[in-house]
Amino acid sequence: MKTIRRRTFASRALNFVREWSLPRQAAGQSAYAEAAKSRYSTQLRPRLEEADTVGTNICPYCAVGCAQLVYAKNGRVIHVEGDPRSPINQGTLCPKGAATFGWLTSDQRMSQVLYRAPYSDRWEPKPLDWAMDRIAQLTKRTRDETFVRTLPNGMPVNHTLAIASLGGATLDNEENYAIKKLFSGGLGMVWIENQARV
Amino acid sequence: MSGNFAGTSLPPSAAAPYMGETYYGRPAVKASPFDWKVSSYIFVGGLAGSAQILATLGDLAGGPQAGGMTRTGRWIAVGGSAVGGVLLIADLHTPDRWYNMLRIYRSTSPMSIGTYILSGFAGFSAIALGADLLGMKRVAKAAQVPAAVAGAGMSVYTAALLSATSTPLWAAEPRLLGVRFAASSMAAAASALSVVEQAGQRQDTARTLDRVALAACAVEMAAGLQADRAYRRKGVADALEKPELRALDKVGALAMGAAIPILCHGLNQVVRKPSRTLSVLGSLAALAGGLALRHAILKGGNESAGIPENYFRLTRPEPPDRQPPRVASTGERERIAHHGERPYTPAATRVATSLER
Amino acid sequence: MGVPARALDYADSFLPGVIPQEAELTAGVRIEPGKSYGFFTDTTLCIGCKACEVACKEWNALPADDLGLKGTSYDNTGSLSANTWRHVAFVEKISGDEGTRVTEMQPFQSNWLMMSDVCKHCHNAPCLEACPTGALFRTEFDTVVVQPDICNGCGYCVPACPFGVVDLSPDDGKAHKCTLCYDRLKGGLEPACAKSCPTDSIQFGEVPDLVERAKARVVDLHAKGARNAYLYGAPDTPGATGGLGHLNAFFLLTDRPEVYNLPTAPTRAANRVEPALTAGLVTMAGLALTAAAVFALAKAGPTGPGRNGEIR
Amino acid sequence: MPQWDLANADAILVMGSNMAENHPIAFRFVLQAKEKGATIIHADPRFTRTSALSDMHAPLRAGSDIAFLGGIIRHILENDLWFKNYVLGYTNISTIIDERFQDTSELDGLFSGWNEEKQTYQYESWQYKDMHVPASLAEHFVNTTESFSDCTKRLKKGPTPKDLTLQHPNCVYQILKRHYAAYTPEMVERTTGCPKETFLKVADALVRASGPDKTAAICYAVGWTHHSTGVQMIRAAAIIQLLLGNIGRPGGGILALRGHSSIQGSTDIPTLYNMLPGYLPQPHAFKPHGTLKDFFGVEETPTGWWSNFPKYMISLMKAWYGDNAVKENDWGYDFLPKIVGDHSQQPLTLAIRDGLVKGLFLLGQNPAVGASNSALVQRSLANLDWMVVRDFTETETASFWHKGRPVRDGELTPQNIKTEVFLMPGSLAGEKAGTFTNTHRLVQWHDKVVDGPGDSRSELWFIHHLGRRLKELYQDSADPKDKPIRSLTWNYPVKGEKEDPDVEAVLKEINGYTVADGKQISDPKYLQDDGSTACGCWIYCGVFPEEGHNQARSRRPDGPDGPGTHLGWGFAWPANRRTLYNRASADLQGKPWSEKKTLVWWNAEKGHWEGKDNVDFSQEKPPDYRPEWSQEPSGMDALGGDDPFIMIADGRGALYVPSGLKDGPLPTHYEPVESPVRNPLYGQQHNPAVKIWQRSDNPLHAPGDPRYPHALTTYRLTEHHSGGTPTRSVATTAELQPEGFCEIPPELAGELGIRTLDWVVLSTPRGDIETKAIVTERLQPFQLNGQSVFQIGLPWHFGWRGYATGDIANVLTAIVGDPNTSMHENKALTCGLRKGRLNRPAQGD
Repeated sequence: MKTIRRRTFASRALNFVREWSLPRQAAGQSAYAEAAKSRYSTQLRPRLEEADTVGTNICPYCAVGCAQLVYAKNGRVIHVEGDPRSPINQGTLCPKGAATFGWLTSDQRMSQVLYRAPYSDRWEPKPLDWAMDRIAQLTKRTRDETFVRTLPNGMPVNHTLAIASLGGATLDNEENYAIKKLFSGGLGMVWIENQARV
Repeated sequence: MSGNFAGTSLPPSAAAPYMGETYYGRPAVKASPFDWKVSSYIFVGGLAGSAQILATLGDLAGGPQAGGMTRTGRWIAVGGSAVGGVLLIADLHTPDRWYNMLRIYRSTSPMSIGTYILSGFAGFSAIALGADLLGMKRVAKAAQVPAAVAGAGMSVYTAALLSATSTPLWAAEPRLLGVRFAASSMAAAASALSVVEQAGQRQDTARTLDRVALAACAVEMAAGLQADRAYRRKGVADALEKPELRALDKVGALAMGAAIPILCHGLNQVVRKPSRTLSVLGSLAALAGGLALRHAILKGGNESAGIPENYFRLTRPEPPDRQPPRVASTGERERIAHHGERPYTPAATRVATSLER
Repeated sequence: MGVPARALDYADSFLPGVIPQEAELTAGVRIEPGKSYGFFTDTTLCIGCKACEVACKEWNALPADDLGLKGTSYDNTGSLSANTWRHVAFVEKISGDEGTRVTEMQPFQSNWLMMSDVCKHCHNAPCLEACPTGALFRTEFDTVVVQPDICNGCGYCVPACPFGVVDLSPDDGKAHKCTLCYDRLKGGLEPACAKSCPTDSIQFGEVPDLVERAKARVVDLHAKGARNAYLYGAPDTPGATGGLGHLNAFFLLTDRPEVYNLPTAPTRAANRVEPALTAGLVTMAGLALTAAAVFALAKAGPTGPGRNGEIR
Repeated sequence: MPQWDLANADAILVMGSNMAENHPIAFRFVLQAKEKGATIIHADPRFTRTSALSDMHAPLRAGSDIAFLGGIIRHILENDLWFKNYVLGYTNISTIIDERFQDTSELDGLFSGWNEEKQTYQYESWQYKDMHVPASLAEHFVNTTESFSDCTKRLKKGPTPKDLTLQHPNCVYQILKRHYAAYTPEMVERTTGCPKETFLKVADALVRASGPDKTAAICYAVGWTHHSTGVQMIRAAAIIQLLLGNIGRPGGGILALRGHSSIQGSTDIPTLYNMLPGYLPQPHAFKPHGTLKDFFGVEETPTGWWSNFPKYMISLMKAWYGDNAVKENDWGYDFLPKIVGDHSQQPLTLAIRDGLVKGLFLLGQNPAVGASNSALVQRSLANLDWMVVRDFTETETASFWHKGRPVRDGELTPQNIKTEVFLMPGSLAGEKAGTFTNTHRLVQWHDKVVDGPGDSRSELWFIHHLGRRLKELYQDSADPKDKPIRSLTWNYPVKGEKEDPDVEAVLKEINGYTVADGKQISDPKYLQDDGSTACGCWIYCGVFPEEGHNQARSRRPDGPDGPGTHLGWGFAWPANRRTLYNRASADLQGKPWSEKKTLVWWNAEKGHWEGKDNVDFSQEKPPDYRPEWSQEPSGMDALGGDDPFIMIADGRGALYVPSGLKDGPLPTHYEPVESPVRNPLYGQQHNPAVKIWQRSDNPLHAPGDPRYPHALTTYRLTEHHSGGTPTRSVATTAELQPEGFCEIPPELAGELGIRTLDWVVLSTPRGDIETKAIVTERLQPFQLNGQSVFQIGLPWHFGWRGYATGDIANVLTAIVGDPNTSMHENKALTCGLRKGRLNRPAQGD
C-alpha cells in the first residue's frame, strides 16, 4: 500500500472540492459506485506491471518442483507467485511457496559475514574476502594435518577424516556437483552428507 | 430479523432449529468500535434536539413565561451540537479526515443521514440562538422551525444508527429503540430545562416541563419494559444480563430514567404543593437515566456482538420464540475450544435441556 | 492433463512482463470491467493448507496478527480482521456416534471441516450502505472495496457487516477488508488467494458462471452420496437472505452454517433504518404534540393546584 | 511416476506421508483422480488433513507399516488376486532360489546367513539358484565366499532358473506365500492396531483398482524412510505394486514425495559420502576396490544397463581431472578418496563429539534442529576447531555457542568454547540460477533475477572461489597427497563484478562433452570408456544436449490436447523419460494392456517403440527379441524384448531381492528399536541388522520400559518447512503455527488431567522438552495384542530462532539407523509424558 503523503489543509480542501462526490451524485452517478470512486481507485494498478524483469524460478521449499514467476524492479524483487505455465502447479502454490516473497524480503536475513573468534562472546562483521581467505587457510591446515594416503595394509585411501560438509538438498545440482567435486575429488573429504537421510 | 427462505433447498441438518453451535465460541460479527463518546453523543444529541423542539414549542405555544426556557433550550441546542460534533470527530479513528463525512450522501446510512441532520441542526440552531441574542426575533422564529424539525431527527436518528447494524442487541428491535431514544431525549430535554427553570425560580414553567417529562418517561418506561421482554424472547439479552450492564440497564436506564421521574413528577402532580426537591430529583434522575440508557444500549450492543449464540438466534429462519433460549456456558465453551469437540451436543440433549428451562 | 493452450505462447524462461489476462490461464476467465466477479469456495476440496491466507498477506503486504497458539484445531488465525482477509476455519468431527474414530469418510465430505472464509462482497453490502464517506464503494467488477484515501475511520461499517468481516486497523485507523484484489483485477490477474489455492477449493470467476458451476457441483455431490452438501450465499440459499441479495463470494458447505461461524439468515442492516426512524419520529411527534398541549394549557392560565393535572 | 500421472490412477494409497499437508501441490492430482472416481486411502498413525480428504483412513501404530503391507501381500496371494500375465512375464516370481535359503518363518525372525558375531548377514543363501545377481543400487558388490565377479558372470550364460508352474518349493512365489502366511488380518490388527475390517477394505480397494484396465498408485514420504526398517517398507510397497501390475504404467507406480527442492538432485549428484554422481559407488577401502581394475571387476554388472558402468565412471573422472586423467593413471582413480565405513550424518555427530572431525561446512543445513539427539549435536559443535555456516539468517546451529542448550543449562559458556565460527549470508531463490531436480526426477532450471542482499553469494560462488583459493595455495606443492586438488579441473568462467561462476558451464560439464572438441553429448548412449568423453553425471546426459539448448530451461508444457507427459517442460533423467520402466505399460507382445491405459507401445511397421513418453528401454528392441545365450551376451543384449526392468541384471521386477539389502530379501515386520511392545510375529524384536550406536550420550531403552510407555511420532505441518528456518523467519507463515506443541489423544489427556494449551513435558533417555498440549481425536489409542498403547504426535519444526519458537523435538530422538541407508528412526520411538514444565527458562529468546 502506498503511504499517503501528509498534505496541507489547503491542498486537502482543494482536493476535497475537486473530487467531491455530491455534485457527481447530483448529476446522477450512483452514490454507491461511480460517484464514490476516489483518485486512489482510478489510479490503481497491480504492482506486477512495474516489474522490469520477470524470471522463472522453481520453488525453494519441497521437492514437488512448482514453478514461480519472480517479478523484480530496479534489482529488487517485488513479488513472487505461481507460474501458470507449469504442468505441476499451474499457477498455484502452497502456503510455504506463497511466502517466498516474504522469505526473500524477511527482516531476519543477513547481508554480511559474521565471525565469532574462538572463546569470544560476540559476533563481529568481517569482509567477505577476509573470511574466504581464512576459510581456505583453515581448510588447508586441517587437511594437511590429517591427510591419510594409505592404510597400514597398503590400501591407498587418499582421504581426510577431519573435515566434514553437511547440506545440499536445498542447493542447485550445479552447486552439489561443485561441492562433491572439490571436497571429495579435490580435497579427499569423505564426510559429505546432505538432508537426504534426515 | 429473520430471513426469507423462498426457493431454498436447505439440507435437513442445516434447516433444523438452532441448537447452540458456535465456532469455538468466537464472535460471529464484530462489535462496533464505538465507545462512551458515541453513547454520550447519542444522549447529548438527543438532549439538544429535543431541547430545541421544546424551545420552539415554548416560543410558539407557550406564553411569555416560557421565554427564558426558550432561550435556555436554544443554548442547549447549540451547546449540544458543538459538544456532539466534538465527540463525533473524537470518535473517528482518522479524525483529520472528518470532512469526508460531507463527501457524499447515502440514504441507507444513518450516519450519513445523521451528518446532514447534525449539520442542519447545528446551523439553524446557531442562527436561532444568534438571532435571539442579537434581538432579531423574526429571524430566530424563522430559523427555529427547521432547527426543531432537525431536532426531532437528532433525537431519533441515533436509534436508526444503532439498529441498522448486525449487532444483535441493536438489530433486534429497531422500532422499540426508536421509541425509547425519542422518549428519553424528550425526557432529558424537559428535565434539563426544568432544572434550569427551577434554578431560575420559575416553578411554573418547571412544572409544565415536568409534565412533559412525565409523559415522555411513561412512554420510555413502557417501551423499555417491552424491549426487555423482546430481547429475552429473541435470545439477545445475554449481554444485558451481565452484572455491570444489568445495573446500568435496570437501575440506570429503567429505574432512574423512567421509574423515579415518573414517581417524583407524578407525586408532584397529585400533591397540593409540588415539591421543588422532588422536581429536581426527578429531573436529575431522568437526565442520569437517559445517559445510562445510551451507555447500557451501546455497551450491551458491543458485548452482544461478542456472543455468537445471540447473533445466530437472531439469524435463524424460524420464528424466534420457537428457539431454545440457551447460551453455552463459559465452561462449555472452554470444553469445546479445548477439546476440539463438536461445538454442539446432539440435538436430543439440547431439546431436553431447553425443555428443562 | 494439459495446461491451457495460451500458456504455450510463452515459451521463454524470462518473460517480457505480466502475461496479459493471466487469469485466463489460471482461472479460465477474462477480467473485464462491467462484469460481476466473485469467489466460489468449495469446502469439500479444501485441504486447510492456508495458502490463501499467505498469498493474500504477501500480495497485500498485511502484517501478522498475533503469534499465539490458539488451541482451536489448526486454526491459529481465529477470524477475519483488518490484517487477515482470508481465514481458514477448522472443525474436527473425527469421532463417530460411539465416540470411536471414523475410518471411512463420507464422499467428498470430510470429518475435519476446513473452510476458507473471506469477505462475501454482498450484492447489497451493508458495509457499503453504511459507509458515510463513500470510502466503501462498488467497483467496476461488482466487488466491494474500501478506498484508503477516503476512509476516516468512523468504524460504522464494522458492526454493519453481517459476517464480521470489516475491521478497523489499529495501525492506520482505517477500515480494511478483502478487496477481491481490485488492483490485480485491473491487470487481468486472478485474485492472489484463488490463484494460489492448490486444490481449486477457491474458484474465481464471473458470478453467474460460478453459480452454475456450484449448482452442478451440488447435484454431483448429492449423486455421489454427499447429501449434506448445499450452497451458502448463492441466490436463494442460506446467507443470501434478508435483502442482502446473493453473495458474490459464496460457499459450498456440508454442515450447518453456524458450525463455520456463519449466520443462516443474515439480513441487510439498512432494512432497519426506516422502522427505527419512523417509530422514533412518530414518538417525537406524539410527545411534541403533548408538550405543545401542555405549553398551551400553561399559557391559557396558571395551573392551580388541580388534582391529577385536571384541566380547568 | 510423474506427479501429474496420479490423476490417471484408479486408487491411491498414501502411506508414510501426510501428502495434503506436506506436498499440497502434488495432492492436487490426487484430488483430480478422486473427482474421476478414484478411491483415496490414507494409512497413517494420525488423522491428518490428508485423511480428511481421503475416502478411508486406516490408523496404524507408527512403525508397524510392514505388518500392514505384508498383510496386503498375503491377501493378494492367498486370494489369487495378482495380475498373472504381468507378474509371470515381468517379475522374478517364478525364479528359483538357492536351496540353502531359510525364511524368517522358520528362524523366528531371522533369514538364513545371519552372523551373530559380526551382526550382519552373509548373502549366499539368498541368491538365485546357482547364480549371483548384483544389486541394482550404487553398490553392486556384496560379500560372498566365492569370487563375486565370477558368480555374477553366470548371468551371461543362460536365463535365470525358473519354474513357470510356480510349484517349486523354493521359487519366489512359494517363498513369498510362506513368508507372509502369518500376516493374517487378525495379526495385522494385533500388530498395527488397525481394525481388521478397515485393513481388508484397504486391501480390497487396491486390488479392485488394479489390472489391465486400471492402475493404483502408492505415495510415500519420510513416514516410511524414517524407520529402522524404512527401506523394507518401500520394498513391501514395490512387491504389492508388482503383484498388482502397477509399475511402469500410467496412473500406477510408487511416488516418493521428497522434502527439499533438490533433494533428488543432491542424491543424483550426491553430496553423499557413499556415492559418486549418477549412482556410482564411492570406492571403499574395505572392498576389493584397490585399483580401477578391481573396482570394475566387482562393480560392473555383466547384464542389464549397468554393464555400462565403466563408461560412466571413466567419463566422470575425465570431467573431474581433465588432462590429468589418463589411461596410465587409471584415469585418476587414486585421486578419489576411499571411504572406510559409514560417514553419514549420524556417525558424523559422534565423530565430531569424539574430536575426529575438526572442521565443518554447513551449507544450508541446520543440524541443531534437524538432526537426531540434538543435545548431543549441540554439545559436539563445541568440539570443532572451526565451522562455516552458510544460510540466510543466524540458525540455531550457528548460534549454538551463545544460545545453545548446553550454554543455557550452564554446562558450557562462550568463554570455554573454542570453535571459530563463520556465518555467511547465502543467496536464495531468484538470486541465483541453476537447476533443481524434483521428486519425480524432473530437472528444472531457475533464473537469476536479482542479486542477493549485500555479501550474499550462491554456494556455487562460495565453492568456486574456495576451490580457486585452495588451488592457489597448493599450486607449488610437490607432495603427492596434493595431486588430486592440483589435478582437479577448475576453470569455470566467471562474470560480473562479483565474479559469479557461469552456472551453465557447470551444467554442461554435468551433461558431458566429447574431450576432443568439447561438444556436448545428447544421450548417455554416446558415453565411452576410452577417455574420449567427459561427463559429470551420466544420468543427466541430455539435459544440455547441444550448444544453446538447455533442456532444463525449456518451458513447453503439453496443451489441452497433448499427451500430458509434458516432454517439453524441463528434463527428466534418464534421457528425458518420464515414467521409469514404461516398457511394462505394454504387454509381452508390446501392445498396451488396455486402451484405457496406454503409454508406450511397439510399432512393428517402423520397428521401434513409440507413444506418449520416451521409452525406458532399447528403442529398437522388438518384444520378441531373445538373447542368444550361446554367444554369452552381455549388457542389454542379455535382456529379452519383454524384460522391462533394465536396471536389474535379469530385467525383471524384483519381488524377491537377492542382493543389495542388508536386512533380508523380503520385508519383515520388526518393532522399532524403542517400542512399547514385544514383536508379536517373531522372537527377533527389532531389525537384526539395524545400526545402533549405544553409548552414554546416546542411551536407548529396552522394549516396554515403564518410564517411556507412549509411542511417539514426529511429523511436519503444512505451514512450516522441515527445520523451519525459512518459515519461522517469515511472519506470514510463522503466525499460522506460531508455537511448538504436541498432539495427545483425549483418552490419555483425561488420564493425566491435561487440557489443551497446558504445558507438558516429554521425556526419553536422551532428554526432556517442554511444549504445549493440543488434545485431539486426531490421535487415538491402539489396542495391541490386548495392550492399550497411546500415541503422541510431535511436530519438529521448532527451535529458538525466528518468530515461531518452541523446544527442539530432536532432543528426544536417538541416533540409530536403517541398515541400508543409515536413516534415523524419528517416526517411531517412545516417551514419557507429564503435565507441567521443566525447571528452567524456556528455550526461546
